[in-house]
Amino acid sequence: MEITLKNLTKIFPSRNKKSPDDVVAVNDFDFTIPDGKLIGLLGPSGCGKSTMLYMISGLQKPTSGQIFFGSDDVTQLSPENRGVGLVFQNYALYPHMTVLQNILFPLQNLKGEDKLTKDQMLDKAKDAARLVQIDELLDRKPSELSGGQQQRVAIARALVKMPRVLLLDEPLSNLDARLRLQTREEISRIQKETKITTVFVTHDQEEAMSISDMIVVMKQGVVQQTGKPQDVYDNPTNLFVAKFLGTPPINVFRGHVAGSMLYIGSSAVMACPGVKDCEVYVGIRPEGFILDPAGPFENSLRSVEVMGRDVSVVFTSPDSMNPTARAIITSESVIDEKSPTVRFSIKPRKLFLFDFASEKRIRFEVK
Amino acid sequence: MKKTLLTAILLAAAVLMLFAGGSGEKKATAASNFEVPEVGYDGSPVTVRFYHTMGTNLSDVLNLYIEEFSKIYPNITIAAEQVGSYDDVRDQVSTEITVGSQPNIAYCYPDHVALYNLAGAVATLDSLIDSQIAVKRADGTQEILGLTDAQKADFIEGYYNEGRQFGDGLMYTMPFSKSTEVLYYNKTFFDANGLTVPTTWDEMEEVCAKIKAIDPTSIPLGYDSEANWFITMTEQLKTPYTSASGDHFLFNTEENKKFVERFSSWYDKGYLTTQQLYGAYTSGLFTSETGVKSYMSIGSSAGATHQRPAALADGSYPFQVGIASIPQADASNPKAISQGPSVCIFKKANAQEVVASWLFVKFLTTSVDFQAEFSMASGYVPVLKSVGSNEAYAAFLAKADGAKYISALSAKICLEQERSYYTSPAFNGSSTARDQVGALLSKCLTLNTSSATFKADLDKAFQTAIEECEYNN
Amino acid sequence: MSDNKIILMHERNMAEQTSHQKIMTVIVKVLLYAFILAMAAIVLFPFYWMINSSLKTLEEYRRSVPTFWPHRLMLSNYSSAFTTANLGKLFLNTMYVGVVSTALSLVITVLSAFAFARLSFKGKNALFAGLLATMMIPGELFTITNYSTVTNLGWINTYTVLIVPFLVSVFYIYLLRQNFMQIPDELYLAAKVDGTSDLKYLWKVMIPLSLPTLISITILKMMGAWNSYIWPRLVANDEAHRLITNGLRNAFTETTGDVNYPVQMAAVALVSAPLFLVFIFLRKYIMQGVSRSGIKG
Amino acid sequence: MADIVDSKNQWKAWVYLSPAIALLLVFTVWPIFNTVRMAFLEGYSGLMNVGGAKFQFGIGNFRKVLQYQRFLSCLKTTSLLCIITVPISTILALLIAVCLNSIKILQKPLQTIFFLPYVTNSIAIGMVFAAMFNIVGSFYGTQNEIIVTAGIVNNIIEFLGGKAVNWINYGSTYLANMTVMVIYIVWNALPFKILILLGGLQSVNKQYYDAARVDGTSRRRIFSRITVPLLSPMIAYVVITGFIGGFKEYTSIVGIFGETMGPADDAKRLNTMVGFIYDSLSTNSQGRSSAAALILFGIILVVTLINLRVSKKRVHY
Repeated sequence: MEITLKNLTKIFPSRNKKSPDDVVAVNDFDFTIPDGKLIGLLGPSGCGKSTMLYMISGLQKPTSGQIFFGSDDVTQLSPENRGVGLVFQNYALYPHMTVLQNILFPLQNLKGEDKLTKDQMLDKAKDAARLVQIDELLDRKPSELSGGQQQRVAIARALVKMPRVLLLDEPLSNLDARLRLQTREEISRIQKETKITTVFVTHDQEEAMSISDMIVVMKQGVVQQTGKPQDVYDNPTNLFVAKFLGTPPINVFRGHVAGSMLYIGSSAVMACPGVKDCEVYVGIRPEGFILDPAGPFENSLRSVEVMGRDVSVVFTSPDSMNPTARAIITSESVIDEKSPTVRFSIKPRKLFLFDFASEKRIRFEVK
Repeated sequence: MKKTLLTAILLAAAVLMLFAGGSGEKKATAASNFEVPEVGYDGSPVTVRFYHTMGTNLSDVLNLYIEEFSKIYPNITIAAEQVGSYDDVRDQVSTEITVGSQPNIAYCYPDHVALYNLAGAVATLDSLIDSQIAVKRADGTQEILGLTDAQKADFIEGYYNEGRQFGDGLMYTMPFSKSTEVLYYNKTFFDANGLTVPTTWDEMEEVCAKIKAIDPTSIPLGYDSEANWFITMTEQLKTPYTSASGDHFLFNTEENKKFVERFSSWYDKGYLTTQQLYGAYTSGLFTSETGVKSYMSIGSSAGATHQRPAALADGSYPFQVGIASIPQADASNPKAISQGPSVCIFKKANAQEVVASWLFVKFLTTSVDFQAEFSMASGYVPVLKSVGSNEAYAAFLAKADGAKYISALSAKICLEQERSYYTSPAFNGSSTARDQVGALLSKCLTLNTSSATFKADLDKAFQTAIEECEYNN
Repeated sequence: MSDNKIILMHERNMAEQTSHQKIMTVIVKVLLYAFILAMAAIVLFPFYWMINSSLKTLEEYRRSVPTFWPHRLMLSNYSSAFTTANLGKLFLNTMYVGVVSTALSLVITVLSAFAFARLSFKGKNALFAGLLATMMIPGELFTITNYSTVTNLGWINTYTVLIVPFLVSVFYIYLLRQNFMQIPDELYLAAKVDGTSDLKYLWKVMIPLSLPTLISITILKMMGAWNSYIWPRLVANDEAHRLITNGLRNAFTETTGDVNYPVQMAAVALVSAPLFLVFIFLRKYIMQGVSRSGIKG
Repeated sequence: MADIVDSKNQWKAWVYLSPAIALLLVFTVWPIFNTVRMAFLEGYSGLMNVGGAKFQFGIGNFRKVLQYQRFLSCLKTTSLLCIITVPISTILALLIAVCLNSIKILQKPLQTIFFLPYVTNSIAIGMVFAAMFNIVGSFYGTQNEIIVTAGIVNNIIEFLGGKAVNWINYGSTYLANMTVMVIYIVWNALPFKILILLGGLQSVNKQYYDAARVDGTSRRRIFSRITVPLLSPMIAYVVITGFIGGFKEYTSIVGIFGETMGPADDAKRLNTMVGFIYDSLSTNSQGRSSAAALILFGIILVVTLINLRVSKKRVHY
């Protein structure tokens, strides 16, 4: 099921009587979710991504704009008629029902021609349980399950009625690190098996990038960029996206372009043909640094952190927007920890220029 | 919390069980009659507490005489206290007896005394009455502690003998002020319509029928006390009610059912109502100017002023009230209830308190002036014969009319029927019997006499009343 | 899950669904409001009727066709109610008993709750369980003996008898103790380190922090005084000490003749008014206090 | 955790507790002890005790009380009132609470209105109910029925085409009396129950409802499968307290019928257990009064235990 969102806007009326400004949760959102894909909605908390999800599910109605499921306009349709499955952040499993009863619950709601016999229901419920690998736990109550198990039950409950769209709200946020890794793979597997169009919301960029077919980065209700995870990472359209994606985060410096040459401080870091002279933000991914005693970019060395596979070089620069900057280099590189300075050369594809005022990407040709 | 709750319940239950085993019995202290100390009153300072139900105007009269008494015996302090109604006095005294803090003197009805006697708390007065010990007064004169023969003879005999009705022949109470039931009728209405005042119940039925014909929306008769009515009927008809000893409750008889049935049929015809059924004293109906009215009302002789309609602006009254003796079953054997409080004296560890109390009781009950003044203020009937010859009282009686001096009229009627008075036996449980027959009568009045189940309902009501009495005995 | 089972939910006629569901929503809303407003009207009706009746003349009140607004406002009913039932004295008595017993009760409750929440002593848990157990026993059980106890003490018809026997409420101790226990231990330990005395700590820290609970207790206790009936009737039913509820009931049952209902209703309104005023201003605390008992579990 | 501070001054705690303990000993512990004692002394009466009578240890009081018609009628009235009013008021309160919870406009003012009956004096408002149901100054007699004025309830009934009912005056039926009592008690019991249930509803995680909506659950099913089970602890609580309160019913009846506890022609008809206990007290039968009080306690205990047991099965988590 392809989902099309057209000029979707959601405005919450202000609750505070003293400041009558309404809150714009989602602003003029235009996007098409291709059929059968797993889409990650990504953004810092409060950016309107959950509102998006609720609008797709029908729990919230958009202030303006339209939602299409395939060619059907479902904007005014209530959730039960949309055929969506929704997994809540804290799963919302009914505490008084067993796992099986929880999974059966949506099926028991079906009416008229959709109505199933008891056996059919049981079969479907067991199928769903098997799919998420909890068929051993059917008689337990949610309070007797671990977080990961509860998560699976919630997914099974959402899947059991074969929704046209599966929506997941921060599905991994309540899990510990190890379970998170495991579960996200699980979600990916289930999605691939069922081929249900799936939208999930997260503020964890790593999570989104690792399993999504496509990610949507949002900020304050406005879409910043959409695309395949790697594309977005490699090619951010603005400083926000660049900063939001990637761990450790991108290093940002203040710089200027003079005569098609990029300067950070007094170091002429790189040539950037075609860019007019101006003040810029320079974003360099940690992996974009090459330890080079003859490199153009000189900084004060703060410390070296050995992390096994990689080595993290922490340095300071008067032009850095953060107190320290970080470069990740392979552990084979030799670095003199006692040296007061460290010099780098930069991988051109890992360096992005942003307009100082608009923070928009300034593209230039890389040789 | 649920667990705590459960624990708490179990604990509570356990505690109760534990205590259940630990009950004990109190040592008995035998009741004995009061013996006068050899010195009589020794002049020591004592405080005598007196519980009564007098309102402000009567208290004023009382206080006057308390003052006078304290001139004679300055060391005896009389602390009079108004304690609600008669029932309130009974409840408070009986509670106080259980902890030994009862007053010295209290207003009482015979059944109260029977109740107090369970604890043996009431002092017998015989030895005091007979005592010849001389007591010194503050002015140096002396008086005999007991009653002189003249004093004894001055009491209206029926009233005086009420003090001896407790089965053992001993004197427990002194009569204080008395009243009875009388028939109030709307004299203006009766005269205008040529009605005669009924003297028997048969005549009453006729009069009711006539009134009902004249004013169909009226309820000709209101009877204030259902209990009095029942008991008086048993006296008039000489049918059983209760006995002071043995099998107490005897009122479940066919004769009694017969008169109840008769009144019930009157009720069906709309002839009458009672206090309980009306929801207030029936004087309200009798004095009513608008709406439903009654033209006769049987109530306490002491409540005459309540039976008088509100005065008009010019001080006159909308109608004249007539007062007569209540109707009788047998005109040759007239019976009217004797009611109104007596006083009893409680036993105390300090015998001087009892003697002092007696002196005060004697002072009040034998004082012609007090009796006269009290009667005039209250509308009660004096308990002394000689009050009739008291000048002020005679003048009061002479003024008797159906309007301004209605109290005098009421008193006059009472004095005239002096021989009719009866009292019913008093024992512990006699008040229950009283309450029960009252409730019984009002319940039976509302039964529909033409209904098929009437007889059975009547039997059941009588049976229930008997059971109630026996439970509480 | 095999592929053939992956059938998407039944395709529906979306337009029809939309209008149908709109109508349903409206119908449900209407029914909902109809029900709740009807119930609210029923709940409010006695109050309305009380006020309405209290302003009528007796004659108007007795009309067989009732009037839903008095033709002539009889405000004088209120003044006659005030004098008939001697409400002034009753109000004063009740206020006096309410204020004194609330104040004393608060002191006792605070001290006890503090001991149970913050101090350690032998048998604390057993004692507390014992206290809770007494909550299960109906008060009528106590009355029988307490009646003779207070008589024994010579307290009949005094203010003491209305105040002292019910000063301790196990429930309030329980409530406050729970509240005290929520205050972090660190605060107490810090105070101990600073050499603050228990009482000072209680006064400066715990009481301010549990103020809402204390206010709730105060109001409930005052309401208790206002509504008490059985015990005062039993032990202090004389003119001088009679409390409002008894006075009200007595004033209109002992009269001779017809009950003047409008005046009676005026008296009832006057008696109810203070509670309403308190409720309007302190609604939050009252509802909190009452519902607190529901969160016990 | 409260025991962190190792208090060497145990006496301090006892000082703080002393007023409470002293008062509880005198006015709570001793009465319990004494009540049990009196209940098991046959025919115990305070006055007779002072008079030196001896009382046998035994269960005579209980036997006498339990064989007594009036007591059985009190028991019947009390139980009936409980059994009828508790379910009605609980269900009504549940419906109102659910409705209140699902509306936005007027929610706060309506909540306040529904709480109003709680802050009333039950005697005072009982008098209002009496006036509403009254037939003022009616004088019955089979051939002579005069109704001066009917109360508003009868006016409404007549307006709707019904026949006026004698609700509380003499001549009224037990059924009519009970109807008035049930209406009044339910009216009186609603606010507390609504408050508790609404509080429970508001603390239920909204996501359960969102989840149910996404699944297309009908309102009725949401109510029966989600709301009621999630509210079950609160429901159990209001039912238990409702029963305990119901068995102690007394002042509401005084409010409407006065201390005659029934219509004039059948006083005490509506007497309750508590009323019985006080009546026995005023006839100085403390033994029977105590026995009745213990029976009442026993009933409340049993009913509460049954309730707890049932709710253990039915109350979820």
